[in-house]
Amino acid sequence: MTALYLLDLVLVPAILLAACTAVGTRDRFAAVVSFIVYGLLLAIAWVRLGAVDVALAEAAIGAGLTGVLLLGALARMGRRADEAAAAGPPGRTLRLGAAALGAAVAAGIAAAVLALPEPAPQLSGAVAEALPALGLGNPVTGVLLAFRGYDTLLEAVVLLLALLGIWSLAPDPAWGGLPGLRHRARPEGVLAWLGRLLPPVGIVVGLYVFWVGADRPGGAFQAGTILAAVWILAVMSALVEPPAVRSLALRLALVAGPALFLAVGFAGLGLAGAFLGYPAAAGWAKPLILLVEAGLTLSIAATLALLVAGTPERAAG
Amino acid sequence: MSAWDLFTLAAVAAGAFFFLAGTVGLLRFPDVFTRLHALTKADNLGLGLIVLGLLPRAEGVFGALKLVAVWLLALLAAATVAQLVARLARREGDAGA
Amino acid sequence: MADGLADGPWAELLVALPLAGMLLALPLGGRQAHRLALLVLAAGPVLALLLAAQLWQGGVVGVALGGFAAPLGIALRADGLSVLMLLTTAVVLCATGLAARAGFAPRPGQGETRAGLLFWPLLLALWGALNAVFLGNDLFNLYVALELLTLAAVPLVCIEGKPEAVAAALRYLLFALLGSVLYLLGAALLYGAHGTLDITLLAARLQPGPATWMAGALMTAGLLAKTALYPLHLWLPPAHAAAPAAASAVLSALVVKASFFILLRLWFDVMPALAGLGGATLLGGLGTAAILAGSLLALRQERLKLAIAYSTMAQLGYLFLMFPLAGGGTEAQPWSAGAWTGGVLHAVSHALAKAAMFLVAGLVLQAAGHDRIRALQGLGRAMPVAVFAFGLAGLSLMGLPPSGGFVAKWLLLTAALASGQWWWAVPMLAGGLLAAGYVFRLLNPALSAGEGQGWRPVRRRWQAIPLALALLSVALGLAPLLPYLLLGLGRSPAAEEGLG
Amino acid sequence: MTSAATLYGLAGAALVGIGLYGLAVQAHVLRKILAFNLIGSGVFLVFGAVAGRGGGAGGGDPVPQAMVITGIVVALSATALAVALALRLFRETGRVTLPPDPPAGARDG
Repeated sequence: MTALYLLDLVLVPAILLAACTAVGTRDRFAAVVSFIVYGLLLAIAWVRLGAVDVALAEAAIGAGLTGVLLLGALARMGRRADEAAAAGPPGRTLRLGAAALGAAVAAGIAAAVLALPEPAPQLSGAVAEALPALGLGNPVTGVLLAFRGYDTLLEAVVLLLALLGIWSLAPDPAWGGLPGLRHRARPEGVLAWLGRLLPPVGIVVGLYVFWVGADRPGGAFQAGTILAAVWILAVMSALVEPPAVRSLALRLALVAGPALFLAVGFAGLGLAGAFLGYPAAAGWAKPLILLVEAGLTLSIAATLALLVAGTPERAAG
Repeated sequence: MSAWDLFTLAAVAAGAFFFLAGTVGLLRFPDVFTRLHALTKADNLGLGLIVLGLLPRAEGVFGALKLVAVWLLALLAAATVAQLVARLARREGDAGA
Repeated sequence: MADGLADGPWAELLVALPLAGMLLALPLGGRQAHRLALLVLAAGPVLALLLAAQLWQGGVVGVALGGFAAPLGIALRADGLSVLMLLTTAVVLCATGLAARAGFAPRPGQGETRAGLLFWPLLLALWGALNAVFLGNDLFNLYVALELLTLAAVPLVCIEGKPEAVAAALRYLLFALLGSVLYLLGAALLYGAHGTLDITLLAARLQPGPATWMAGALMTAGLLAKTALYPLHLWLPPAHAAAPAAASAVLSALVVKASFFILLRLWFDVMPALAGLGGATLLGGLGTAAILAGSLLALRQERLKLAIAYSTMAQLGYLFLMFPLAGGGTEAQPWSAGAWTGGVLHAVSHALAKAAMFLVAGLVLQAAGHDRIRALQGLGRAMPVAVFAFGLAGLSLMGLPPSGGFVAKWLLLTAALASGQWWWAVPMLAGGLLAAGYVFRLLNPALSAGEGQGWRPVRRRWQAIPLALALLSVALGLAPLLPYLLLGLGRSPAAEEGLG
Repeated sequence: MTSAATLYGLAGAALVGIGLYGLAVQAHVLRKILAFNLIGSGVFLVFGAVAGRGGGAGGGDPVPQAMVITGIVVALSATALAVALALRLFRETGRVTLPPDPPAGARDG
């Protein structure tokens, strides 16, 4: 207990330091790298808070994918001089004002956090009571797929909308074509080697994380991220081309998860008497939830991979 | 405290020492190549020792296999990334940055 | 009405149907997407009316999604206010969908185009998000719905691919994201203090304390940024002016009102005590500033769409007069129901009028190729129906009888005088005069006998769409009975007494 | 556990402050997006700390944990769109910052 508390006392300053570096450093590249380090430290913090599902999501999505997105954009915008650098460091008044604002807000939130009641009112009891009827062992999966499944449905649509938004920025002549720039890698190079070696392992790990999600930390979002990462690696090592935006198979893969979720939701109207409900009969809920999760994993993997790939820029060859 | 516990303690402590050494190298060495050297070599060994130390405490054979897989994947990633970073540094010629 | 109809899953369908349409449109492809979208949009008013009937017969509609009752599950809840907003949304979106065929339906013989495909799923997602906001009874779910709304609205701003639209969209996105993250922080504190985010349960459990006040302040600040209340309005005019007209219509008429709607829920249903701390006066003051600044800026614009966008900023200001007039401690007073009805009626009539104005601006762009106000001489002769529609919508903005805007402002004015807070009447009257100023300034060149340039002809049926919206906005003033009665449903008993 | 959760809650509050500072001070669009992500993760941490208090060995309240996972995915979606918009702005105009102020007055074009 005390040793772990010592860990907290080291971890929290480290997190804050990484955050300050990410905000304060002049070098943009260093800022993004600090942000990724920050995300990984934050994942450890989530483990300390007993939220392993969140830790997985933070490491894979918050640090990993967000970092890749920022690094990729930075590479394309260049680290050279531009008007942001030409303007020089922000003025002193601005910095002081911003610091005062930040400090005031942080102090207000801190006061509110310290004033929260003990013991905390919470729903773990209600979740634990309702979980066995679903046949699940992981309460977080129960909340995501059943109790608050409506949130998750909307969230899956949000993810897809972000992709549509990115696609909407394509130059008109490139519509229907391939997203992103062409990647080049030496066919005998170490990257191509890794790109051939890792995908089988990654796919196994991804499917495993999806499968254990029902009972232990893991699930559709974490698994989808791993699968997307495998695919991004294969694209980066120039082993495969991303699919063309006009491809019907791609579009079906993108909508499959949310569409399946909606369909099961509508079925719930008849079978369970409530939209997004699962039939009360024993043994029905878990297979349905796994079905929805499988669809979501596929769609999330495809969507995340294409989010990173970016706007369509090349006509399909 | 059993012998296995002592083994775990010793191995993890040794692993942590190598991690520390790697980090000191990262901070103190002069250029990209020597930093990479410190980071990958020391950290890979450190992680290996920590995994070794945790093996006796793993949940069954499957758990132990997972731990070893973690080490192997980290080795693979470190080796590849070190290669890529080194090549980029050589091409851009700013190895001293 | 048959019992079966009144028992249907209309609330669920209002959220699920647009999303289903959006998911289907993508694989269906650009040749068919607009047909599917219009089909789905056409179901909107029907579903909203069915829900209204359900509300009329059985009182407030509550749905526990998945059969899991709050606090474990998420509930949908439809009271009079929700149903009125849902109806308005369905009508405005139907009209915009029809009008958008001019720009986004595929031409014969043409393959799939970028905008021709993507506009339609984005519009459907926007509709689904609005419905989710108006039906949501869970503060975290409302956060997800708001993000859905933002991610549908931002791409619509720059779907035509103009560089200035990209900058406007990015600024809009950053403002909206900051707003929603502050909102979420407030929700987190509320969960920590009360163990639920269900609005109904929260209202019953709420204990005043530092966490609750901080949560209220953070959520309010976030929602104000999203509603573009002065001084957080900077993102709105460029974004609404740069978007294609059909998108501007939806953004100005409805999207900004979604966050305002949540603000109403927060201040009237969750924590009515917020108003007691001078917060209501602050919001009213900011609303006053928005009315004056927005109207003055609208008067100075050279471009039609920018002028309409600044007018939105001004008209949003009126909504915030609801807080001092109908809010918090004054809820039991006889005038508060009038102020409440007036404010909501203003939101609805502005939605209809503003959508009509932006659709007319779209027709102007189509006919003239530009929207410089001074160069619009002779427009009245080229497209009389559209100019007439613009004038009618303008009546509603000015608050002249017999329009919905008139009744709304009349109710707010009466409440201001009855409550002894006469000072709120000043910005209302000044805003009406200024609105008359900018509407006439916009209409003047169009009605002048000048030669004008070679207008491209615009068919009457395209002009009929904004006319229908403008007529509806005026008709609200002629038959205000229905909104009155509907709005009473689901309000606290004290407010309903006040209605008598 | 209780005090540890509160410690992380305070860290979350500080992160929100740091992120707000970055959002106000940094001009480069990507740095603004990064700062927004800092604020977001700070908010998630406050949420997590709220969930972790008094949770015991069971790992605390699963409901806020699920909400945070949803929030992380939503934040990524928004970040991806913002990055794509920033890249498009850069390609069109060569700018890496937002134009100083929207055109407040009259503009002809």
